[in-house]
Amino acid sequence: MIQMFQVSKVYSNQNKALDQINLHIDKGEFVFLVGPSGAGKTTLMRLIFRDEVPSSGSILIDGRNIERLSAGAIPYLRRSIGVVFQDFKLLQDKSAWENVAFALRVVEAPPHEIEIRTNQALDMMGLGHKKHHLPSELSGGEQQRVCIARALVNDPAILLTDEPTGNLDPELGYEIMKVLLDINSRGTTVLVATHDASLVNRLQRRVLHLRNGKIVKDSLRGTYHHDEI
Amino acid sequence: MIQMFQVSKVYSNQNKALDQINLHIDKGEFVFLVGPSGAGKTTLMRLIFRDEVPSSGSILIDGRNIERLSAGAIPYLRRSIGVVFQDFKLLQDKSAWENVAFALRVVEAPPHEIEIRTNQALDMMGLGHKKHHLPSELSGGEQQRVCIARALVNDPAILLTDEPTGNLDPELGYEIMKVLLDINSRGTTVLVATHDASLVNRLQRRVLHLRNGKIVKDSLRGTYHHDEI
Amino acid sequence: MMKFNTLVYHFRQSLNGFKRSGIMAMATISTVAASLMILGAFLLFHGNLNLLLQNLQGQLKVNFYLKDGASEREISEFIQGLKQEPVVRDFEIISKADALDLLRKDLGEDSVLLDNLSRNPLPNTITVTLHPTEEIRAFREKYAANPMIESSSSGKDWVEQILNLIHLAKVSGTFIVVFLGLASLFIISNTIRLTVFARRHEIEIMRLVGATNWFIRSPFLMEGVLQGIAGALIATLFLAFGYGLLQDRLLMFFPELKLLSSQADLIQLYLKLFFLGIALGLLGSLLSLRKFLV
Amino acid sequence: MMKFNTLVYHFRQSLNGFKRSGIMAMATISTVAASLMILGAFLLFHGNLNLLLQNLQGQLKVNFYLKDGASEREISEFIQGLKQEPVVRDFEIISKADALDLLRKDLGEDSVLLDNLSRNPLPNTITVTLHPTEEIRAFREKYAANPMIESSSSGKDWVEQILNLIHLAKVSGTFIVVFLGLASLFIISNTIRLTVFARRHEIEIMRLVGATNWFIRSPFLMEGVLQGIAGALIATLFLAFGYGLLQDRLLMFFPELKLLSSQADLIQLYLKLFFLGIALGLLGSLLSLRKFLV
Ligand SMILES: Nc1ncnc2c1ncn2[C@@H]1O[C@H](COP(=O)(O)OP(=O)(O)OP(=O)(O)O)[C@@H](O)[C@H]1O
Ligand SMILES: Nc1ncnc2c1ncn2[C@@H]1O[C@H](COP(=O)(O)OP(=O)(O)OP(=O)(O)O)[C@@H](O)[C@H]1O
Ligand SMILES: [Mg+2]
Ligand SMILES: [Mg+2]
Repeated sequence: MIQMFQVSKVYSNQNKALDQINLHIDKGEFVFLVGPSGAGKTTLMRLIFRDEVPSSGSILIDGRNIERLSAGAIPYLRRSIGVVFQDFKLLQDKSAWENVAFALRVVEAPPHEIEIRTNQALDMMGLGHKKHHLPSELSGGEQQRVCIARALVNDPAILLTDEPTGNLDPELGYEIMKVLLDINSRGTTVLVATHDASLVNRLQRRVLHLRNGKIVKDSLRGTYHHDEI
Repeated sequence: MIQMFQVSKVYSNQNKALDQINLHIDKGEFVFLVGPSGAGKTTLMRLIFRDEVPSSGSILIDGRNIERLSAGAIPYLRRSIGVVFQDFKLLQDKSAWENVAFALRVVEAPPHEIEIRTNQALDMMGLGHKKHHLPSELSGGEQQRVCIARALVNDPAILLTDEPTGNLDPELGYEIMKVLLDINSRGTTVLVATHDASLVNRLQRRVLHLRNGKIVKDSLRGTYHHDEI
Repeated sequence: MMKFNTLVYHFRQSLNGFKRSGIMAMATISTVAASLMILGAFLLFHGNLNLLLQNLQGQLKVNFYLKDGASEREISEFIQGLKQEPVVRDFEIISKADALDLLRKDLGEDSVLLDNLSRNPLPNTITVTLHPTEEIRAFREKYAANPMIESSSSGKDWVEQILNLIHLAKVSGTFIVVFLGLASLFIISNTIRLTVFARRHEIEIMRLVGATNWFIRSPFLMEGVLQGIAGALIATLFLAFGYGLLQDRLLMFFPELKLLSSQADLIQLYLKLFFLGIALGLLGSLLSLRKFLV
Repeated sequence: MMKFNTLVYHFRQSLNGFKRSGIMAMATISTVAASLMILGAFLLFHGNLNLLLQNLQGQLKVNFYLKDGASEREISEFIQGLKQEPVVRDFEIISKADALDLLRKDLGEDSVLLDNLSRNPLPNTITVTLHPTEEIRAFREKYAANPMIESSSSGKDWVEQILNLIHLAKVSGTFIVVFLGLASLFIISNTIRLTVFARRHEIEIMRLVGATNWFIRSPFLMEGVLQGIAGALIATLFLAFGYGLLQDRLLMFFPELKLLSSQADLIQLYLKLFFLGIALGLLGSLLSLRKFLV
């Protein structure tokens, strides 16, 4: 599903965010991405949905080399990938409902389907009663959940979630993680970048450990402790 | 230092975010603010630095009733309060260094002092080598630390930190918390809204537990478990 | 192709945009309106100048005074020549007697001096009315060379002078209209560029969520068109009202003035302005979106 | 008061602002420039009209033809009356003989008809030059009522007509200049409002960090002034260049045309435009900041 060969990413100011990454993630896998602040987790995700292109190396999604993608094809790649952004990236002048529905509008889904699936996704995130709020009228955790709802509403083949529980209390965080596991069990490949050690340790899934842009550990039923490595 | 009497906050759309809060925080205290997403933690902080005014009840900072503050006096109240915003609120077109220095510019500190203290604060957050980066060129955790540096650089009497470690790995989160404790030990009143149970449990400080806008528990050497109350 | 539902969505979004970011919409609309008003005011001014020119056109004449001995054949040959000239609009043959009557009328109160004439000193005259032209002098000299012509005079000099003046106004007027049109397009596209800039984060988010460029463009284009329409409407209303007022005032002072006032002409001008507004909105949006979408 | 260091900081910030958000700065500057150019072009046009008016002024005349039996006393009384009239600029007494010579010249090629006169039919004449006025008719009628006056004529009608025309252009010109000035202010303040709107989050953050309103305003005001200066400079350069070109072209076609070309006058106009640009930038910033700071 996702393959990376010798991928490096050097930002314009000579920051080496990723360094010779080799990675293979199968369809239907559930992968935690952990590592200290600035390790390159977000960068890795941005490469996958082609928000950035690698400085060297190549990335294959579903067997297709995505650096070679024409400008017109990029939106279609992105539609098959749901993303929960670390900084949410909600449209500030649209309601929670409209923000979630937006991912369906983009693929020009029929109106009744938009209606049904948007409500479903928001209910799943426990936000059914706040659907008409603007992002600025929601708490941090509520905004984060809107962002998660938007990422899943489209039933994407790949789900990239960057710190999806950073603003959620532990209980809610666990609930959300169960939703992600559920979606994963229906065949979606899920990547979760997180700092929440207790969640990682509790779920016992594959853990990719990044440090200074390198994969320093890749364990199938992994854990995350802050004194590791 | 901070006193609240029967404070309620109802947002325009009839959301009761805070409900009859009575609260007394002494000068030099270190207080954790915990509770589920949407409990009212951020709202409580916004009332303290007068980003919002209470719908009823009154708030005293240093004995002064802050609802009665004239528009011209508000900036001066805010300068005595350092705030780490849940959504960072960094100036996007200024470098990390300029963002931190900005809190000193506002109080018109002399240039050499701005120089020294800004560098100090950034070094303390482990960002000395990234000071010329724009926020968009920083990882989530790095941005969060810039925001913390900006809140402390001014040596405020009160420090409000809203989810200051949400984007930091556990190790770094603990480091930052130690910085906050250090600042607290020099007399600054510190409020920390957080979801990080392990940090709260590890530090054994006063914990205010909010739920549905009410204080449901206020323990002096408290802990935070997701199944509590 | 975009589905109909999507278009409806975009349309409702752009209407919502008006409500939500009222300041921005107001700013764009009123800038469009102001620009179009400037342009429209000048078009009216220009139109009135043209009218004036047309009215004065009929007065650009050259008189050829014939020798008393000119034969019928000579005269008809001369006239044949005139008919071939493209600048000639019309001509008239005036007999000695008619010419004296005309002169008497022409002199007005000075005509007392004609009362004591012992004989009619005036020649037979051919009066030629010309299309507006700068070659009046050359034309006159060419035909005055005919041996049967005693002398010639080129109408009243002042007509020529007024024509020159108005021609000057027309030349610089066209220059200014083109200039204003470009300036308006420029201002409008800048204004829309600023609104796009203000929403750059929104555009960025749309791109990240997988929206195609046309999907992102549509609401801006629709907003541009709607703002163009609104701006053009406001401009047209203000102009129509202001021009009406100015017209009344001017006619009060100069009752003989002929102003552009035919409903059809004005409506045509306002319609032009209206479609120009829409075009400007659309073009401005398109131009300013390029920057953010590649 | 703000400290000097803070002012330096703000100044450097606004310069940086130009570099960082180049599109926005460009948009504002070019909008200011375009608006000022429109205004300036019209001011030039207006100035030239005024010049034309002044040149034609000297030609507004009324002739009074005296009865042949008028006495010296009657004449000097009449002149006394004229001297009291504020509209009278100058007058001249022309004898019968002089009048005939003048008429001969006036008629130009038609003067052949004067050759057969048996006696001089023309009266002694008093020619009065007037300041530009609309009451020419009333003035003429008042003095023509004097019993010693045989008849009167009011100069050449075309002068009166040209004056009317130019007066009309002046009236509507003033109207348009005021209108353009307001439209420019409006467009500029809208443009700046949009740039402020685009930076509303920034302003919000400054407020939350404890910046006073004046601290927040300063960089915007400085930017406004800098943009005003830049816009005014561009407008002035383009105008000066464009006007020079136009002038050459026009003088080629109409060599006798008197155009506004004194260096002093032009420099004064350009300076006006320049300070107007600065004032517009400042005022526009101030106006548009109100919305976001309370
Ligand atoms: N646009 C950019 N330009 C320059 N450097 C960048 C840019 N984006 C990220 N970086 C740098 O690249 C490194 C990796 O960043 P990245 O955002 O991938 O980290 P991360 O693992 O997501 O961290 P966090 O847990 O704090 O979010 C960091 O050192 C960061 O400063
Ligand atoms: N501007 C607003 N308008 C309307 N409702 C609001 C507004 N801001 C917050 N709320 C609502 O008030 C409640 C409390 O919000 P608050 O941001 O204080 O929660 P919180 O405890 O900080 O939550 P989190 O941990 O998710 O950040 C929430 O239900 C939220 O939806
Ligand atoms: Mg990250
Ligand atoms: Mg919060």
